Amino acid sequence: MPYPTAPADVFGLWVAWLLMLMIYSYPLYKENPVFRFAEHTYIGVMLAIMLVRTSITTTINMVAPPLMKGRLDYIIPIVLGFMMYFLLSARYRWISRYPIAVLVGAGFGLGMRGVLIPNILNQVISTITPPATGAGAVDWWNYIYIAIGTICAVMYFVLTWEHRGAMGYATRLGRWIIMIGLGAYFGNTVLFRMAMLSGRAQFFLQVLKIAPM
Amino acid sequence: MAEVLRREVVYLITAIVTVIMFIEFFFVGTWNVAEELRTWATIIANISLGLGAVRLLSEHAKNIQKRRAGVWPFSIWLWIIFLITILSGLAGYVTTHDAMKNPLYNWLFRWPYTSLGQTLYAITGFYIFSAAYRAFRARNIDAALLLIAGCFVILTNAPIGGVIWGGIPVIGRWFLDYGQAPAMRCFLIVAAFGMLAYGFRALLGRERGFYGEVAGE
Amino acid sequence: MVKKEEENMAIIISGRGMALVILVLSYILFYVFMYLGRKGREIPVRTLPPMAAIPEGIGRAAEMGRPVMFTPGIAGDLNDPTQGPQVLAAISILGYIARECARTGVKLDVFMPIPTALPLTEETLRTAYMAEGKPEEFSPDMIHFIAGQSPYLTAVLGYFQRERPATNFLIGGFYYESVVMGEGGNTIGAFQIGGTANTHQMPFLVATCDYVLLAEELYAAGASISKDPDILGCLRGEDIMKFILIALMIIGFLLGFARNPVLINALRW
Amino acid sequence: MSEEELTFWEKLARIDRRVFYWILFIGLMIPFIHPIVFPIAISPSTRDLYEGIKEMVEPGDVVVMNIAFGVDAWPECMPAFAACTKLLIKEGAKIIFWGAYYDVDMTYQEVLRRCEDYFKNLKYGEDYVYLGYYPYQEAAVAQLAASIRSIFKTDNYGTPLDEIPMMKNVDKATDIKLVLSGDTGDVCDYYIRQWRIPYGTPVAEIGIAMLGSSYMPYYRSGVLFGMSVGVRGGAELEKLIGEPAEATIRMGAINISHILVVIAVILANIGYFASRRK
Repeated sequence: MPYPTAPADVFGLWVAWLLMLMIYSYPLYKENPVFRFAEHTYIGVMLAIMLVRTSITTTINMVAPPLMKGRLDYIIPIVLGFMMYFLLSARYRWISRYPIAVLVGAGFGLGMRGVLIPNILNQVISTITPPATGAGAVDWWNYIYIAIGTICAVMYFVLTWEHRGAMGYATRLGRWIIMIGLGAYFGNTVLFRMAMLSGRAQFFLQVLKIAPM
Repeated sequence: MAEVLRREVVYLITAIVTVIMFIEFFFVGTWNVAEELRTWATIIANISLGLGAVRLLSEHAKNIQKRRAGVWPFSIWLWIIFLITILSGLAGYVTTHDAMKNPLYNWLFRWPYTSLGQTLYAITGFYIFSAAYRAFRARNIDAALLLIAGCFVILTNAPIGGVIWGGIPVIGRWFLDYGQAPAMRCFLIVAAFGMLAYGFRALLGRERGFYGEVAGE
Repeated sequence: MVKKEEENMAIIISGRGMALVILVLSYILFYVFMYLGRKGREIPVRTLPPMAAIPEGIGRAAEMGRPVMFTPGIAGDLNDPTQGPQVLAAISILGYIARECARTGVKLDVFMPIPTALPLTEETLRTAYMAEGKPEEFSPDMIHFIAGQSPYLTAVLGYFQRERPATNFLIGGFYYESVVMGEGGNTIGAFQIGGTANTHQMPFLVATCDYVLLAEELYAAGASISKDPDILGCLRGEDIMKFILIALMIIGFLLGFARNPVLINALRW
Repeated sequence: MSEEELTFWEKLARIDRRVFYWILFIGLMIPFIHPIVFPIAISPSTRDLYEGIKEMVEPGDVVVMNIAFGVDAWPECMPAFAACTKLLIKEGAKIIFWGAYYDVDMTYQEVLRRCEDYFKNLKYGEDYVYLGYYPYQEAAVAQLAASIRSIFKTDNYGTPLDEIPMMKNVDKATDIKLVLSGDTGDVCDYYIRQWRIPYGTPVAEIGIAMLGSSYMPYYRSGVLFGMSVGVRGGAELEKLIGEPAEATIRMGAINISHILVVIAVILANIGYFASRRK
């Protein structure tokens, strides 16, 4: 974004800058009234924006066109949606379970059917797919490492058998493999977080016109 | 009868919706009903946000009413800024069909909202730093492996790692491309089974913990 | 769907046959062991330390006279295929936590950023307090709703330092808030139990919490407390499925050296 | 153990975290005042992404750029997103932009601004189109695969899709050459499950770094044809297309912060072993 010139935008830029410092007063100092102000501002603004965007705009956009075409079945989800509000009534609270049943069913149905191929079958297939022809010793070592590592790590999650004997060794190896995975993952995330924070450090300088916008 | 309405019918609806999703996925044919149910679910979820809003706003109204120490003036402010934002957004939507066309709403969205979003998103940079400081200590073999893998990857992602020692990116890339693969694969597999079993119990109406019934009762 | 004309005779969409086999096989195994479990067959289960630590965490809060915080993360709504089930599993665990809190008289604060999960949370808490004979101690005000991920995170951070909870439960479908909440909780010296099936957040919960439920353990947590035969039976079924997969992987791994793709092709059916 | 009894080495394991926070925040500013540039190597996943696009995209092909990151993730996601947009335009692709974030409008405008030189020769509606926001849900992505028109009746500016030249014969996943998804969450999972698996549409991830780890299995098993990992991937892409921009500068901040993290970890371990010996 270029450095704004309109007064409202310049004002906005400084508000944004101040709000950032108010929030960072929490990690850099401690919880204080300035942070609390920013916190409550954020909660209020976000709630309003989400209501306008999700509950009102998106819902109307999704419901109005089919209703106009005479698809009266679209009244059902609206009714179901408002049934959720029976939670506020002590007597008819249980009615709010019906819309939830639809959500839970959709969640489980899509979830269970969705994990079969990418989470289970594809993982097995890629574990047992050997390196392409002409692969060197390193590729074969990686093939062996990933296969044995995956098998041992899965074994670590066996919950209803005691980890004794050969299985004990396998699960200990599995645990180490898991630790390597978590460590590498953690390390990789540092990149993302620091990129984000550097964005804020950059913004701090940009508003002061020390760095170009 | 009322009991049946409160329980069995609810479980039945859950099960029917689940099965419809399965049928659509596995069997040849056109299953418009599945698509429609997904749209319904989206609409229901969108509408239900208002319920949360009622809860949130009434909590802050109570704060104000009870003059809760240290918080109530901020609760007033929350109400004010909420009303300003939503009224300007609605004004924009009603007049032009686009909330963003209202200048006040647009300003609130563009400056306070996005800045706070970026700020909070980036705040993790601080916390991941101190989390690494605390967690990456070679207390035992497990922790040492976590530490070694983590540090090599950290130095690999920064170009300077390769400048310090040419071997760092080689080892770090191995951790990224292969070293972590078995663990991630294992998590995907076992989490999938966990969900299958959990979903199966829900399908049979035997997992009711989330419907407010204590497990094992 | 994307069926070609010549395949119109098929009933099952091509490429999904094996998925159906896995699903049906898992369900049969789950059912068989649930049935055996109900008939009284003993199924041993590894204790999950995080679950065993829940009473300790709540006892700590009771001693210190401070509240307990529970939050399920904000990864997705109930109809979200990957996050919804995690949120539900978290609410099941919340039921247990709430009973412990009710029994020991510890104040419980639930931060629930998912509007669709509000009714379930409320119901769960109400039932838990009722079961402990203290329905009057339940109030919907124990549940704090905040819309949006980052505002929710801000509110939890503010809450941490204002109320200084003794124990935090970060169990459910988390996104980036996990590391901030975990570290924020550490700053105030809280005892923390985490849990998620989101691979991308596991490292942070492991790094910041005292105990963590990883992946499947989140769904299985109920078993280690309640010894419910249904859950135990399912667990046994899951374990057998894991052994089947392990066997497949060993066979496929060995076939790989001979570059024999027969198993891979079968899995792609 | 009281404060006085601690030796210098033991104190290293108990530094107040705020000290680190201050050093970090100030340290991150340095590269923006004085750029620090180190040579950067191209990772295989970025190369596959780059070459995959060059190989697959023929002039006139329609591709989808999915904006599944908010304004908050610009520093991380925008460089790779902008670089891919430039590459696609160079290859002659027609681009559909849409997104699953509330603030997708602002992100889209920023993409246009960053690729200004590329867009000035293109015509809206013929070479690229912006459809706007769809709900962040798998159901919506599944519907988009079956029929784009079931979610988007019009583009973001109210023109019916049938009146937009490049959308004339485009409605299903099979009409789309490939999908590039810039994510902070798991929208790419939806594209894998709802586009890649059932329809075979090639999908690549160009989002935040941590997704690099979670999508690595998908990339390795060929489900994703390529992957750009966070701002580092952005810097690599900028090098590949020969236009160093924001990500290249930002890598300086990455260098500083990563070194700081490693130093902190070393201090922590020195302190830990010192206190254990006691």
